[in-house]
Amino acid sequence: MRKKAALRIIISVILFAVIFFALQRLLMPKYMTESKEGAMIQEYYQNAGDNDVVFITDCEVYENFSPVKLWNEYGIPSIIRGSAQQMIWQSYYLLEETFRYESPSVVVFNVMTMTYDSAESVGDQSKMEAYNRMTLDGMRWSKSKVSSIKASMTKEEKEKSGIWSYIFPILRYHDRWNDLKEEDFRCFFKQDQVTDNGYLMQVKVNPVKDDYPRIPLVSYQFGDICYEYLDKIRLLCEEHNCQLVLVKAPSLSPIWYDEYEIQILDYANEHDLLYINCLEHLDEIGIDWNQDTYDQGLHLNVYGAEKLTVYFGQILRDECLLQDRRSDSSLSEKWTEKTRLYDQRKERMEKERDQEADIQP
Amino acid sequence: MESELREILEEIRPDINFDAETQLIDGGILDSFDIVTLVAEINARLDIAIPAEELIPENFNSAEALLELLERLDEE
Amino acid sequence: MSFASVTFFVFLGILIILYYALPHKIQWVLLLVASYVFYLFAGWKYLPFLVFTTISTYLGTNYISRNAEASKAYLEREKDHLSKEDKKAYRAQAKKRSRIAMILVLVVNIAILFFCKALLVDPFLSLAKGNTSLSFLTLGLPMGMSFYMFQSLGYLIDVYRDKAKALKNPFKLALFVSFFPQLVQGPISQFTELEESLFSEHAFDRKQIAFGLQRMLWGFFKKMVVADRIAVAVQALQGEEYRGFAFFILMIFFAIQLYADFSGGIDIAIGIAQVLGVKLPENFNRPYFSRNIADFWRRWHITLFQWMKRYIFYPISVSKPMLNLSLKGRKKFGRFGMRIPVYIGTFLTWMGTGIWHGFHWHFILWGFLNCIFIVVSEELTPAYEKFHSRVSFSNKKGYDIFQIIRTFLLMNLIQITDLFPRLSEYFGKVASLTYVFNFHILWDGTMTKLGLTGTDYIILLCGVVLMFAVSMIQRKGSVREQMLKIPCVIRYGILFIMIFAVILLGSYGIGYDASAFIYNQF
Amino acid sequence: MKKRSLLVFASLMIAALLMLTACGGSKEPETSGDDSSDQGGKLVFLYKDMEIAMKEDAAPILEALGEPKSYTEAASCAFEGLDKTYYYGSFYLYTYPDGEKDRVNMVVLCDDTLSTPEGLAIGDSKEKVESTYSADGYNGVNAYVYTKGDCTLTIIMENDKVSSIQYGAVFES
Repeated sequence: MRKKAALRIIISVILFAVIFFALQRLLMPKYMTESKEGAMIQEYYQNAGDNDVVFITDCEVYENFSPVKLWNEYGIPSIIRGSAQQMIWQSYYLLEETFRYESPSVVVFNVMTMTYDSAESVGDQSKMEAYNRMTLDGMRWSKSKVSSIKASMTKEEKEKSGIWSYIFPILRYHDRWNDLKEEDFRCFFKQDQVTDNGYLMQVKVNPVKDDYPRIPLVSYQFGDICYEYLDKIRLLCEEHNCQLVLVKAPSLSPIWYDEYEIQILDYANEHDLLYINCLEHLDEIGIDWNQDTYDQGLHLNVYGAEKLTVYFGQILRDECLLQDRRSDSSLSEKWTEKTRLYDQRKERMEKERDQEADIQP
Repeated sequence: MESELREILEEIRPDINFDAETQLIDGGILDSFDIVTLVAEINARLDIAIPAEELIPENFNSAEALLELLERLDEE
Repeated sequence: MSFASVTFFVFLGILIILYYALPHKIQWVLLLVASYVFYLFAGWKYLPFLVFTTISTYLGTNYISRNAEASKAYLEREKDHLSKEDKKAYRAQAKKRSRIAMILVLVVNIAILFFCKALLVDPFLSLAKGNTSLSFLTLGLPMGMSFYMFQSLGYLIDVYRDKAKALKNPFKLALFVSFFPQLVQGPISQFTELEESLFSEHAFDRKQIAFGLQRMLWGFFKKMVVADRIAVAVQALQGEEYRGFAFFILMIFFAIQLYADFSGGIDIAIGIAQVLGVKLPENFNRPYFSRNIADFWRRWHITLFQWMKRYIFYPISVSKPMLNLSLKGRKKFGRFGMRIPVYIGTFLTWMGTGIWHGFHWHFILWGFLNCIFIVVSEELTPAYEKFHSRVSFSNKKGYDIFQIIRTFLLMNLIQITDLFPRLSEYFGKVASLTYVFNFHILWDGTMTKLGLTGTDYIILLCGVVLMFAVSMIQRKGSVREQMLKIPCVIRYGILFIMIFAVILLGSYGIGYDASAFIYNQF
Repeated sequence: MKKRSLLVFASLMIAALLMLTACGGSKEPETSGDDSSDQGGKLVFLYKDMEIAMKEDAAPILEALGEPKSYTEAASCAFEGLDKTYYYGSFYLYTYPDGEKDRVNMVVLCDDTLSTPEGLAIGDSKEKVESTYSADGYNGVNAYVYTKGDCTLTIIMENDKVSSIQYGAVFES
């Protein structure tokens, strides 16, 4: 009798767990068609290992640098660990995690991130929470993830559910049952790759129209917390024998003020870091604002990104002394496949774009 | 005393058979209004003051219990 | 730490394991530690108040009981030497000392309670901040203070009345005061009722634990799926523009919210205690099936109104001055005059309860309305009875249902005052019931602008039907006992469905963006 | 003996009460200082007698303002909807998306042809700022910041002269 009761409890616990985790998996957003940025972090694990360059931070890297192009031009294997509105502490913990999967020689950090020093700099709190989810949910469990969650949670998140809703994401997504899509079922077990080694491709063309206003700010000083984490990132790189390169991507907005530039130059000088402000090399890169941007100069499209990558690869080769590794056959094989997918994606997206253009007058 | 108590009870709730009921409070037959009226009436006619602490179900569940209470209070 | 949080479940899980794994002798100690941990999770700020109430109650009760014992011993020793008058005088004197001690502790604690309530949960403050706190649902604030205070003060009075013995162990008293399941929304236990199960040892009892968990589950369902969901519409419907029939809908919705939230919270509290082998008193007895207002108050928030009756209404209405007043009134006005104490007692009790809800006119109005309705219905009883003895109803059941609906609507009219701190607004809306007949809001899309979608309404409907069904089943005794009779596969199926209903349909967390909607309203 | 212990007990209680009220009393400013941002009144920008308040629906305002001199838009990472900037020669109007609607996010005055409804314009002195608004808003470095309800008015100073006047929406944090 007792045995029977115990058996009943065990079976129901197992059954409960199965249903619970299945529902949880089903309800978590898959980010396959909308907000693809949400899928990027978890995609990393399939492409991790043996990358010489790791790009961190947000859309100013993941839409502006193309690892596939970098490989094909210079034989430098690279990956982007980007996510939407990545805060600097998130970049740090992602990097910390990355060093457990591979040992890159160069880490590229985009300095615009220095201006996001708190939840307020994102403005809308609900967006902030959504960005947190997109950056954090995809991470595998590790000390880095826990630390990143703790550093990232908004006040509301802390009050409402705290870290539990990251441990059991169903607590966050429980009411998505009402708007489940086909992709939630299709990608239940395995998600599609939405990026090419972290690069989120855009093919549309939307030229720059007017200048972006340079509104004076009360303060141009980067936050203490940003400096704190930039130091941490620098030390982490030193510890792993890795060169930290600072870069300002060629995005016209948000405005990169001169006051920002001075602070970064000071920092780079003080710590002997390589810093490239792409905004000052637009002509060398060959950016044509009528052709190379998909959103009026905020981010590059694939044509611009490839130009920038060619330019930047040169620096990686000449200044960071990265080797051409195309002679490595297993690596080469891997990248040939990536290139194939990349070209396929490009072709498909261009076709879609052209079709769309035909429909709209 | 007993007969007078009976009289009072019947005046307040003529619809109840006080000999049979043993759940006047727990059964929700007498409400708090009835009890206070009862206390006032007993005070008026029998000159016995029932203090608030004695207003507990055990003392009011039956006519018998109530009588016991009155006898006890009368002695003190 | 809210009951509806993972942290709480982890806390409860650890507690249960320790509770039944460690020697059963220390179970009550564990409960005490757990209660303080629970309390500390809410912040250390209120801890001094809890400790103070505990210590003052301890000192008070022990002083009273030592004083009583000493005087008894003295009388026993000297019984041959003292005259009857001397004894009586001595006894009176001893009682007086006890009374001073009791009143002292009472006054100090009540002063603290009012002080904290006025300062920390003043309705004006919360209004200014834009979040109209549902004051009937936040009675326990700040931090369960009202409930633990009522409980300890009741105990103090019981000791004074010699109905309970003073606890010699201060830590046991500390547990009685702080027992965590009842800290949030009650119920308010009476010492003599709780003592036995709180301090005794409890063996691991699978059935009790399962029943406790099931009760919690039902509470979570009511609270999270029904109450928290409908709350959005209740909030929206308070807007200026919703009058007439919309106000009627608000009353119904508020009634649902209030009951689901409050009784759900109590279910959770009783369930937690049951898991730990402690029996808490029931606080609701299907109140919306009451026949009249007085009946309603015997079935709604039972423990509070028992408390009010025991420690406020009775002492006032049978006090010496009242009885004298009654005697005089009887001579002058007959039966009605005799009942003056009852009315004064009722009036003061309701006013007190109203003021305790918050220092605001609409609570005083609430107390006043309750008082009026109860007194009027009491006075009309003989007339009703006369009427019934002449006209016999062929349809008894129909009349019952009529009474139930009438009481329900009347109660809604009273309870809804909670939402309208501005009395003019309340009266305006009530008046609009008689001349604004905007029934079209049911189908013209107004209902979907309240922050609830069609799906939400379907869920709510299912929830309310389920609550109704459970009430009906309850009439035949414990629902959980009856569930034991059905095959175990079905029973487990039902429980699983309920658990996942709470997880999926509950309105909690950030996803459920009620605040954004409410924000748009203002 | 009895009396004395009662006395001791009583004084204990009273002492404890005093202690509690004292410690409770010190909490007072904490609770009352909470709603300082809501002291009645509003901060709004007036342009040709048209009120432009933060978080308002931008559509009717834009319609009344007519064709802007220039226009830019920016998508936020990963979200639908665009932050839009309209330039009208003497001021910028920023909007942010909120579901279907665009709402006013910021108004920035660009030259001294415009002034705030209270009469402050670019180029005015520090004293004028303090007499028009108050000295309380000074951030200690280079700006005056005033928040009322949904709006923050930021006045940036350069060489003791007003160099920029900005109205911005306040988002709850």
